[in-house]
Amino acid sequence: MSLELKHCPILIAIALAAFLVLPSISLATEVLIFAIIALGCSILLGYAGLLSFGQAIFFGLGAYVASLSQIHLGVNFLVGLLIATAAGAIVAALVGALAIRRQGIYFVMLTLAFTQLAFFISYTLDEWTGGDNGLLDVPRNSVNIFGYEIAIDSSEKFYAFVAISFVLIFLALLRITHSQFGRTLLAIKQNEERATALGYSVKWYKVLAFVFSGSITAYAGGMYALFLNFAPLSNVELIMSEHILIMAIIGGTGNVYGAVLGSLFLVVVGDMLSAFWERWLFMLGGILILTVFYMRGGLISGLYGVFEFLSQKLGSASTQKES
Amino acid sequence: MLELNNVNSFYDKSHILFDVNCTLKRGEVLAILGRNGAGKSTLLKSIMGLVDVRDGSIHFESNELTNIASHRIARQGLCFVPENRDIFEILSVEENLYISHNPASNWSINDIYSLFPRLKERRKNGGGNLSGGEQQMLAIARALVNDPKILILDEPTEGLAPVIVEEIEKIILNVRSTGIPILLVEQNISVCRKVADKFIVLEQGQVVLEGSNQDLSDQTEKIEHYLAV
Amino acid sequence: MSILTTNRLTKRYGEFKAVTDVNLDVQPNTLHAVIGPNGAGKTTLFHCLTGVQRLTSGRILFDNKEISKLGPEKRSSLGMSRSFQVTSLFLEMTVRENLQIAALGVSSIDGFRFWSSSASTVKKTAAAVDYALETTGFENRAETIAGDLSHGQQRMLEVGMALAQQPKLILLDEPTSGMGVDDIPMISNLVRRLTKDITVLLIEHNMGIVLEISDKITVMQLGQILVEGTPDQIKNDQRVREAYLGGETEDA
Amino acid sequence: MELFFFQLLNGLGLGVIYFLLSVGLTITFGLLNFVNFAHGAFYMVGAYVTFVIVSLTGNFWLALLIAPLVIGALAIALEQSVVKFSYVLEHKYQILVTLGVALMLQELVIMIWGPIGKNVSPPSSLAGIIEIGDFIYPKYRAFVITFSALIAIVVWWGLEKTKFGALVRAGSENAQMVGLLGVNITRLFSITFGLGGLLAGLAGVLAAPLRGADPFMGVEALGIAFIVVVIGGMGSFLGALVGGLVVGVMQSVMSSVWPEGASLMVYAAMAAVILSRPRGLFGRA
Amino acid sequence: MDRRKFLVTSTAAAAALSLPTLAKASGGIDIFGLKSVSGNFASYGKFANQGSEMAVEAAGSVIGKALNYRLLDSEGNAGKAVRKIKEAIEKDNARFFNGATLSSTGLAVGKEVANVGGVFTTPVGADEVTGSECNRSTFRWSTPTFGAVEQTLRPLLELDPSIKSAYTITPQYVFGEALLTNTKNVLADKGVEHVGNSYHSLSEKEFSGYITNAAAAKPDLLVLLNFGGQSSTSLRQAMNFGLKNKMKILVVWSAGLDQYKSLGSDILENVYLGAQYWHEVQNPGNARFVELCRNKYGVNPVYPMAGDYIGTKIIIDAIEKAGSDDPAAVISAMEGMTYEGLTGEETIRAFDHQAIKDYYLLKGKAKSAMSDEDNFVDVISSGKSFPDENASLCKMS
Repeated sequence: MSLELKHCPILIAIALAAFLVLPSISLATEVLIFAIIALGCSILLGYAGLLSFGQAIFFGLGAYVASLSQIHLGVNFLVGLLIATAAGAIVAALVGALAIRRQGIYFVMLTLAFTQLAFFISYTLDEWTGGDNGLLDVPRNSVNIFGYEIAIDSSEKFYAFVAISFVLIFLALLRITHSQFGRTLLAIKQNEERATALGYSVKWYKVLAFVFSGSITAYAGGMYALFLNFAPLSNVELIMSEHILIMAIIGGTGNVYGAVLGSLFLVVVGDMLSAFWERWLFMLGGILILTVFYMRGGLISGLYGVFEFLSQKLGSASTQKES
Repeated sequence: MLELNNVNSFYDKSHILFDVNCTLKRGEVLAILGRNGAGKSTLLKSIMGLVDVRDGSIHFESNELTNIASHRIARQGLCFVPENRDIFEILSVEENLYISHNPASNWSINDIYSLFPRLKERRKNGGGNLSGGEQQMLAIARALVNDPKILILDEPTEGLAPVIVEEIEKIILNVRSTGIPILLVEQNISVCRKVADKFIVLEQGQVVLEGSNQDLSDQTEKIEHYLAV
Repeated sequence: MSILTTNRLTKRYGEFKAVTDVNLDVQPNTLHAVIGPNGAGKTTLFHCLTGVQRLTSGRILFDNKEISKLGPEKRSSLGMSRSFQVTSLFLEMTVRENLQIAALGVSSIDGFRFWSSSASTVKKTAAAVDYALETTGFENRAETIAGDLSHGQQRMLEVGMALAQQPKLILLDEPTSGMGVDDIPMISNLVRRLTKDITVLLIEHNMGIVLEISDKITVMQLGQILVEGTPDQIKNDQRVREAYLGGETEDA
Repeated sequence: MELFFFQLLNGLGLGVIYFLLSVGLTITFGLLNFVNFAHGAFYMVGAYVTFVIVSLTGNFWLALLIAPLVIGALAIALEQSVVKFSYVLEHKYQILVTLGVALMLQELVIMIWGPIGKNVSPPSSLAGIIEIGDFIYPKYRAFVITFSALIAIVVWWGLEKTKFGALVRAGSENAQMVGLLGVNITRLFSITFGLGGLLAGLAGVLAAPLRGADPFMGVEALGIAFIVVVIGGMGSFLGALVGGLVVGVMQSVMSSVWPEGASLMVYAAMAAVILSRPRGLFGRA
Repeated sequence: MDRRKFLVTSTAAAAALSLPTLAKASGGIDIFGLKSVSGNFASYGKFANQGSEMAVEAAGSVIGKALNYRLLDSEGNAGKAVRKIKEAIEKDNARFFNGATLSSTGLAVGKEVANVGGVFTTPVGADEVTGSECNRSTFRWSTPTFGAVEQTLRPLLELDPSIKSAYTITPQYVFGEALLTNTKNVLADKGVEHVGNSYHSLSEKEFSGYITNAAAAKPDLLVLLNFGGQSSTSLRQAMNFGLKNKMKILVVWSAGLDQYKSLGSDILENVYLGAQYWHEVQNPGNARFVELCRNKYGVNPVYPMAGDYIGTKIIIDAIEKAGSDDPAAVISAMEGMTYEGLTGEETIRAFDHQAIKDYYLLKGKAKSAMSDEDNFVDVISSGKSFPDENASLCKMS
């Protein structure tokens, strides 16, 4: 319980700050959605130690399923998102169960191949997905609860919905990462052979990590489609997987707040830089290299470092008192 | 020629060798004895630059070898035959010799073939297809064609049939007769008696006993105490 | 009644016979040691017993159950745990966490609890962890990060992790390897104490320890059992002496 | 049936280029255990250097001579400045580092030459076609096949028959032992990495007249190179050759049978190989 | 608490990072250009951006209000594009948009702009923009696939009656299918046998297999229905295979000058090319534009420049005509508007918002015959062909 109490205000503050500080609601919405997506990637990379190029599969899947279930089944947006989440969990279990049969580079190549296959399937099933044109006119069917109609028809309301989702998902993930499951994943990441010898069925832990990662990512993908009223084919491209990975890594994968920073960095800094330096991806490449060599913990660890330094310099007395 | 002064070696955080001293002169065979885990292999690896020497120094002739890259140590003529032989399995016997061959060496590949007729027979075979004895011969041969100034052997007779052990003893004596000194890690005392000029015994990383060839016979009891059950 | 028996256990790698027809018989609450010169097949035997490697032929019975085909994680849940020859810890975790993970591995379902905080799960393991902390003497260092321990301490923790699983049988693979001289008695005392509650199968190079603390010793050579007996019998056996000092040997 | 035969032949032509593209990747993996996601970028820069040389001198042959050397030098420079520090890292970190390098090279190329692709004409002596009955085949492609086959033989000879090649093979088995024979392993590594880059650059030179030079060709090439290498077996020369030919023929034949599934098939094939035979067709266990 | 402090610090940092929103020019009219300047379609976006910029600069002001041009970088990603459009609408109350490179972007942005009743002009290829997915806000300058085929294949077949058979190479997705259907209709109409078609995937870069198929079918004419990089590569490889000497080749949807520059006249000579725009066409509107472009950038305009120049200019003209910057009024003004375009006099149809303009059939010429370095082609024919109202799928609400 204390865990949620501690982090809840921080997360709400982040959601509020994004709303107040960022230049537009849409940008804030995108930042939070991608923060969730980066978090989905962090579970795999930071906790299970799996570098997967498959996140675009779940992202795209979530977008399509949330959209199509609303269009064809007429369900409301919440149910649509839940169906998307379930679909994400199922597909992630399948993809995960196959991919984790191999390790290292072979694991990476498998996830890469699966993303290409997913792209091909989405592109071929254009009756459903709109193919290259993308799936247009994605609705946000309102929810009717006991006669109360809840709609997310304005960008403010939609942001509120995304922000609530963000807070809840982050809290849930905090809980998961601080659970015995989270600790076991970390143990497996550190020493897989030892974990096996201790009696852990490492395979199922990894699959479950995939399921969490896939369902969260699919949920966020669904929100992204609702946000844009549109589900482009580019959601399922390999480059999307690559961007999600870069976001998670630059932000820092060992800490849930790293995902927020990664998303903030890639979305907002990308926005700013692309306006006056078209080739800003050059810098991104450099930052990626530097992160791997000098700041494996990502921006978040850098930020903690700076903060620690500051608190030592400025408020050493008060820190001592508190600790 | 080779001189170790108070060598202290570490594997990561573990201190393995404590103040080891020894010297090797031209034409000498120095046997290093000791139980498993006593630090014998670590001593050889320290000389070859494969483990971290934190204190002390290793000199070859007048050159300092302490903590320099292994290939530079090897180029000075310290030729190492590791315990598990490390034959390149995907290379043929001839290729194993060829990549090591140094034109300055006293042994050409043909000399090796006359020294080891077995290797000539199997010259086209993959290194992975050799028997243990053949692998050991190839490992020694590979060191010989590399123009050794010092030959360093890590348990060359381990797990080999008596006939082969005898052959290896002959090779060691043969090499010694050319003036090349040999550093030999060995658990088989009878081999040491035949080939070694002097010996040291390591116990838990320290030199606990040293002596001449004669002492190997005279102090059998004492040595066996350190080595066996 | 024996706790662990092997029946003609054989492991081949292609042509190479690493272990041939080994019949082992470990009695409960004893300290049984396996020794032998390099290449005798001790480590392969160990891997077969822990399930890291599959047998070529033969059977392994543990507590009267056939376990020859079970994976390592199944064996540990039956009450058989092991330490590693090369230190194998969760280096970024504290001593306590290492032991907790080890303790929970036995009933591996707890590891899947992703909703309740780890604290509640960990409570269940408190007794086992405390036992391990106490037995290995880590009470005062429980919150130290495993990676910061000295090598000898890491070896102790290695054994502690096996203990935290509260096994019936514990397999120790060279617990003293790479340990400083001063630390060795610590381990040997620990191992000796263990046999009060459990059975220990020890693979060890350090002859001094083996002779001092074992109840029964199996000497292996070239993949086969050479001699078996009490420390005194082994000490005076000529074949063992030859195996170690090099006399009659065969081409591998 | 006849068409099928043509497609087969054409596929072999594609396959040898794929081989050239992949062989450097597989050798560096074998020796250095290094996963290079920047390998495709060498190919791309190779095509651009060709463009520069051809537009300055009008001489393709000069480009064929110089461009691979330039790329080899570039590869060695990268190895010295970035790559060698990541040998000790896990594969996943190597992937991230080289991904960053590839991104930087791609953007650098756009900064210098702009985002629009460049055309490179085949040398005039190879501009025509060869007709065999109904089958037509460009002379330049025929040259590429012959030349690549020749390079394949040279690479094979270099790996199998020279001391350097034997050292590379020995190093992929046990680099430390090679060092103990007095060989400077770090230098062996960087030379091999350079040669791997050189071969990718050479593939870029040969591909330039076929498909022009554009900034995004590296990403595409990387995908193919990994498919080839994984199918053939990481680290295996023979694997790269057979894998290249298999992928080339598969793509070419698929273009008659089920064209829209061509790229699907190669990825599916790769996944199937990894799952059923993780070491590929010829990889060492 | 560490974390609370951390939060405060990071919020402050975030606040410091957020740049002050650019103050909106008072009373001015903002025109937003959606261009992919970074990312994978940068080749297009850079020029498209220059085109819009030129149109705004040339006009300077309209109905007494200053014009401002604002760039939105779509990063070559349809999702990003839609978000940036939303953002501009929210933050800057944006109503006037031009651009989009990808059909998917064009379609989705059109919907977004229509939600707020704004104006969006686009040159994208997808027929749906003025067909099944048309809306009140979206206007399209490019000729649809129907017109592209009618104005290239039909005149070519009329010009050269010796063509008795044709083979097509088609990218397999909506746009390619549309071109293929129209091509089949014209071939059937003209009694030319369609001896075969090869589909290829959207990501294909190696066409030798398809070209071998085409060569084996021995047609008199090879029709390439792909576009952009794929048409360049397939054309280049068809040349390598010597197909030019065996058959006529028509690229129905070529990208114009920038593509020709990268291919070179060796490849283009005697190839037939369909194009939306050609800078050498003589008419007052184009003359002005070419002059503008040469003065500003010292080069001849390429298609992306032209498409977004005219798309932007139409908006400005319509504001002028409406005498108001109220989007609804501008839309009404634009519907049925006739103006001096880049292909001569152009009209925007009211019922589907399609600009009625010329499409060109060009023929590559020999290097020796080129009068300047951009004189790659001769214009063989030109004209306007559009599906009529009955055939249109557009149901505008």
